[in-house]
Amino acid sequence: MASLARRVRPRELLSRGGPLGGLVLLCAVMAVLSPSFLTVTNFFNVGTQIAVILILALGQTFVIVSGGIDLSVGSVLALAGVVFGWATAVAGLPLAPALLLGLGAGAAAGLVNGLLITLGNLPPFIATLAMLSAARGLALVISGGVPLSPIPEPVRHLGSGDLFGAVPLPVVLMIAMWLLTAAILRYTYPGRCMYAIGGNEEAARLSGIGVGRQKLLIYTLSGLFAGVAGILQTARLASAQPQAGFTFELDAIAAVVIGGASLTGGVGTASGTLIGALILGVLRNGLNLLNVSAFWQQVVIGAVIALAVMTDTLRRRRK
Amino acid sequence: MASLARRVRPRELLSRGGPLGGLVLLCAVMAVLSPSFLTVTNFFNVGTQIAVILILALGQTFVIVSGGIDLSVGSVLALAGVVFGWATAVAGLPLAPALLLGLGAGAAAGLVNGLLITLGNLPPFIATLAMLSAARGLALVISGGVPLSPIPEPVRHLGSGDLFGAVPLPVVLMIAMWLLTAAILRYTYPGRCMYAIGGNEEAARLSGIGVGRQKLLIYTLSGLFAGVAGILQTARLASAQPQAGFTFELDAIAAVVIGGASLTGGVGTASGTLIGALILGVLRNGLNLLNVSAFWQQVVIGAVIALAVMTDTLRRRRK
Amino acid sequence: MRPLLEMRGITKRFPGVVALDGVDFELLPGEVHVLLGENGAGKSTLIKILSGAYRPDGGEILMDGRPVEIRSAAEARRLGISTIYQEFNLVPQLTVAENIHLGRQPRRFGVVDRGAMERAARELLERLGIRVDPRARVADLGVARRQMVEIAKALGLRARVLIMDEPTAALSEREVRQLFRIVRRLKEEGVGVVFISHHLEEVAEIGERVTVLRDGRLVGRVSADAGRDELVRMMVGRSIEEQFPRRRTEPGEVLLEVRGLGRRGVLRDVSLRVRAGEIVGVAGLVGAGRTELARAIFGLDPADSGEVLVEGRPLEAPGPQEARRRGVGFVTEDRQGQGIVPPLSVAENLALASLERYLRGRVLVDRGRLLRRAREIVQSLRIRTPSLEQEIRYLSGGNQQKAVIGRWMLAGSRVLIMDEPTRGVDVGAKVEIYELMNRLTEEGAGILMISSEMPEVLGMSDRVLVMSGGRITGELPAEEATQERVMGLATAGSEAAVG
Amino acid sequence: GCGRGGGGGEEGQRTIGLSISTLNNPFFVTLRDGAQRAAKEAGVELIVSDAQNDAAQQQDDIQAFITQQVDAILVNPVDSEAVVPAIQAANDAGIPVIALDRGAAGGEIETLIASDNVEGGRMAARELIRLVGSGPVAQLEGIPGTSAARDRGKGFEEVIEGQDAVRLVASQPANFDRAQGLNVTQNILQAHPEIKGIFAQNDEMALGAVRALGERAGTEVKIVGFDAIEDALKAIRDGRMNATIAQQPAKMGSLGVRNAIKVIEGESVPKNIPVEVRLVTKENVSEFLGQQ
Ligand SMILES: Nc1ncnc2c1ncn2[C@@H]1O[C@H](COP(=O)(O)OP(=O)(O)OP(=O)(O)O)[C@@H](O)[C@H]1O
Ligand SMILES: Nc1ncnc2c1ncn2[C@@H]1O[C@H](COP(=O)(O)OP(=O)(O)OP(=O)(O)O)[C@@H](O)[C@H]1O
Ligand SMILES: [Mg+2]
Ligand SMILES: [Mg+2]
Repeated sequence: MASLARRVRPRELLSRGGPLGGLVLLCAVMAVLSPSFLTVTNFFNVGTQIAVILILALGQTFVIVSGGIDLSVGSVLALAGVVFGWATAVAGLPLAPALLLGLGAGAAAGLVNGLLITLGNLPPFIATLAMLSAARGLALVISGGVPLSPIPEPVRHLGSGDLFGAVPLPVVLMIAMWLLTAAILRYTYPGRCMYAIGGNEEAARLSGIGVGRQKLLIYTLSGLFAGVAGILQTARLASAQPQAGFTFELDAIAAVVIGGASLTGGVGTASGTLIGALILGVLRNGLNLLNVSAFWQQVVIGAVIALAVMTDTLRRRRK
Repeated sequence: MASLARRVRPRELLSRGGPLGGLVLLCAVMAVLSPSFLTVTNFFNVGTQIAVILILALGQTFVIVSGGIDLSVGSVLALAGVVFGWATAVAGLPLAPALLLGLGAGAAAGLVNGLLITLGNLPPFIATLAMLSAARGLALVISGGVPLSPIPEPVRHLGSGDLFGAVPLPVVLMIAMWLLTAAILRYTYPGRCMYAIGGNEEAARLSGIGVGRQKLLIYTLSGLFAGVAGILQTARLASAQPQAGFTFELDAIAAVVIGGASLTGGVGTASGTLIGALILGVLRNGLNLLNVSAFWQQVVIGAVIALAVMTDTLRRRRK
Repeated sequence: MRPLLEMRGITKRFPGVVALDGVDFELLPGEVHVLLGENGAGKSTLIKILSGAYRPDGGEILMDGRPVEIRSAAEARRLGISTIYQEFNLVPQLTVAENIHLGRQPRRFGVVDRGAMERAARELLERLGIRVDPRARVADLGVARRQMVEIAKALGLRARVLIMDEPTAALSEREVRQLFRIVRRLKEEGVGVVFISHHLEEVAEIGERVTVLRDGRLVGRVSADAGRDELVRMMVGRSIEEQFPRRRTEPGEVLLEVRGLGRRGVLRDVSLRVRAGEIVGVAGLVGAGRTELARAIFGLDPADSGEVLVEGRPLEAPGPQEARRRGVGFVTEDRQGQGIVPPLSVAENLALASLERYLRGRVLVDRGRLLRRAREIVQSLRIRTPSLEQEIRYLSGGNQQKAVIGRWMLAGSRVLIMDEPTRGVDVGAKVEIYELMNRLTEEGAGILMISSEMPEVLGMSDRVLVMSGGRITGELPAEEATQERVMGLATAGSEAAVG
Repeated sequence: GCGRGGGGGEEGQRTIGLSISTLNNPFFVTLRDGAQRAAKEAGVELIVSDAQNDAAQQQDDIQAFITQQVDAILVNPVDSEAVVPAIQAANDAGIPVIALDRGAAGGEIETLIASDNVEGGRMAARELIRLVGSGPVAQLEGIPGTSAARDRGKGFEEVIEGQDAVRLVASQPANFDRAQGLNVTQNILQAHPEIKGIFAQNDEMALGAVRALGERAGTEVKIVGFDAIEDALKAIRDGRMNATIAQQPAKMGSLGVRNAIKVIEGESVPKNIPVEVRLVTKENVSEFLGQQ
């Protein structure tokens, strides 16, 4: 197994795992243009900034690999954050149960997505679009439309503290979630089922895979990851906001797809998603460092996304 | 051919053309809950309100039927509106060339999408995501971030005038675009190619269909429709706004998918998209009529979208 | 006579494989030129170069003695080359008529004339003797009918060169006869036909000359009446003594029992038993309901009546999961749609039904053990693949089929339902699959084999069930099963059911 | 980098970072313009970044200012509480922070330059009551959960509930968007054709309401907006809108830059610098028109 893993990994990173070439090129350009770019603090800045999106995108990776889509992640992030914030700031629960409630709310929203898709027979797009709206509404209802605080110190520390005085905790959490995602996708039964279902659902079903049950698990996982992202966002902002994560679903899906996954399913890796999120993060960070005007930033972001992915496609084709 | 049309239409509307059942149910509930709902003026209100989204969604239908996705429609709407607004209000061009410029900007943005997808080999999601950002940026740059006015009277009339003193012009335009879309999809060679490409792109290619050329056409059409929507939006608001159409892509895609189209391609009709847009429009109109609180509105919208589509799926399964 | 078409020194490489290595080929007008070769020899690749689906890395193509470049399928069409592909190239969401006219729909003032299109399709289908409604959606058709639509689509073009990549693989006897009649008529009209088949008996019947490929190289060109043994030797490099090497074993306990299975409109009161060590063949014409029977047994479609017992115990929650757990495997006839998972590797595809058997702890897949077993299967089935990690979509059709069978071996199934198990499999591999079936039955497995290939049914079955119109119309022990008796039972009452 | 390349040559040039919540709204564009004008006059470099209404994005923007070692940071928070960690980071780096338009719930702020949205809401309510006399009115709400929507709504509802002549019969969200303001107004009118007045929590929605009402706008149905953007002022001048609340964003921006320079140079500034909220009506609209 070890030998196989060794054989697979670099290839995966280089050819299937997403547009590494685009990322490298982007970093090189940024490094030349801005002296502040290639510094350790800036490196961790970018890491901290993409942490929330990456965690959402990792959950989204499960869904996209299995041939689905989850539009609700941004709203579920808000719901989980607000439920946690309500539990700790309003209901005054201790930290552990409050955290469990927040994460549980995320997972529950994901489970409902899964039930709508399997039992309700809804296309994933519709089911999660409905949840996009409903979860946001619930977050507003629960919070009364106002940000909830105070957030307990340990959680605030997760947002602003660091490990060994150097590595910001959001980056630590993000790397942990990334490794977890990679392990789930590569080594576990549900992970392998995701690829099979995304690659050919009918063949997966005929091979005796419990497609319905796996889908429930997949969407629940995505909801749970959104819950983790919600707690982290709350930690970073030191308040639980009903408006948090607005339009994040697009960023999350974009990170996965930029990372080489296909919306038709069966293809995608955790590393690819990491690279996709990094491309988006480095781009925004760099544009800020370069003080590009707000209007032009959007034009540049568009152009660079297209170029970054194209670099990779062209490189792969040439091979 | 006439007999065929007669044979196909009701079946398409009822079984493939989307969740008519859900729409009927929704209207029935609204009619019971609000006395203002079932009136002629309200009927036209809903029509006027969905006009912009429906036109975007019709263009999107071409794309989704052919197995793609166009995330840029909201931004392209803004770009077209702003280019038109700039041409007429800033550059002082006469109406016709200004209109041409606006529509041309929409079509050009669509064409660029198509080129990125065919020549650049980008997945449609990435290409149009890049355009989502770039077109919005350009709209902001061109307008300087402020709404442009005055808009010439004939165009303003398009936004607020009516035909025979009864039918609002946006509704007339919307119906014209709907018929045009239905005709393109059903009766023209490019229309049939959309289904073939979406159903099995390889088969389409091997059958001698110029898949690349058709895709250019498809995305250009979507851009052009977004341009029409942009002009209409400008007409309704009597000013060209760079932030117009923000997140409209989700509504447009939702209308198409609620209408029974599949994101994997090959399935979808103009009537389905109309029904999808109507479900969204009636829902929002009804919630306003009932004065549902802002927070709960989102919960209800989510629940109703899920229910409306489920009604249809269940009905179809029972058959 | 000047060749209609010549290919010289054609070379084509794919990542990790040289699919064609300097291959020459020629086709005369009015000739049926058979392409033979094992699975993965490069036959489909060669014809895909002709039809504009692939560009060659080297070599040249001449038509009527003039060099041509075939850059796209549209260009091939313009040159008068029409192709029936091995893997269907139909749009499932569109109607039969529209698929037949795909890319060349009749237009009036830019508007597609559906009426004309349907009339033309109906005429064509009638002329070809194909009973399919031109307004039916292709998605609703079974494999055999899709094959016929694919044939109609290619014949609708009035081509000068007609390429047929395993057109008979999915057809039963009657449709094959019909197809050959059509081919002979085309020959008389001067059309050149490239014909690919793994059915060697068809070679002499329809072909003039035979070109044999092995591992992407040209082995030789002989007359079609060279004889089976000679052709086999050229293809596989050795001779194959016995075509149907069935080794009987004494039937043991009843593994699979079907009692009075019924499903409205497709199955009526079907009962059968499969014992350990037994191969039960199911014969019938296209549309007889054999596939429906297999699906119902496996629990894919709910049955209205009857029950299925495995080793004496009924299946409690009918469905693939339960069936698999109880040791029932199902090799479907639709390899592309229901068999392989295209973007996954050969290893993953093999492992698909046995992931649960190779768990460490409750969720971790023991990939090491799984891969060792997968490698064994690849070797024992002689699946040609550059590596276990190759995406299965790049394997030749026959090798994909072997992988799907291997999947159930890896899962340790005791009862195998095989729907057209050797469809698209080369002679060598076919015998290997038969040997495999022997081995499985010797190890105590029972096999229900659905096949439209009469020699296979007669040669490999211990008992033959014949279906017609959703019923079992007769059962013949191997000794009494002859082509005539089977056909007699197969046509009994079938008209009424298929209609 | 190129942003600071120009300033790099001139030793000692001040750099101020301005983090704006969104530039998708003319109000903040005006605020930025005011700040830029003041910066130009004072000869300091101003770096502007747009958080696009995203609290997390704003943290990132401020982080980038800190990385670039600006001399002071002006922040227009997307959210008062969400901005706290970023302000703390700036405090740690020794960079003074001034808040514009919206306060911060924590961290060290040199001064808050803002107008009172709650007071603005009250002012709007009093004017609408005066205009309507008696009868039913409706409210167009901003994006649910945003502080502007909260505060303006709070002030408005407080005054309306304190009297009987004018009743609030419908209050619906239109997300600060003109097109939605138009649609929602149409729908509200459907349910309550007798509406006499509308308070929109920003001018964009108010202008949407104007379009929905057509001829009746400003006459039969009184419309009060908020923010005093150019288009709204013109509408008031033309009688299609009746009033709006002016927040003087340009002044806010220029005050921000001037006070930042004071802080950099070690002068002390008051903890709160109120920018007065002003009622704009047809009578005084000419004062505001063209001023931005
Ligand atoms: N697109 C592709 N990418 C990579 N390898 C390919 C591709 N297509 C075919 N091959 C490989 O090229 C070789 C020739 O395949 P081809 O499909 O031509 O075989 P064939 O003779 O038609 O076999 P069969 O009888 O099974 O249909 C095989 O080794 C196959 O795995
Ligand atoms: N997906 C489907 N939808 C509707 N009818 C179908 C479908 N598949 C098969 N049928 C019909 O069911 C009947 C039995 O078909 P089935 O495919 O079981 O036949 P078969 O004996 O397996 O033939 P084949 O040789 O094509 O596999 C036929 O009349 C066929 O037209
Ligand atoms: Mg082949
Ligand atoms: Mg069959």
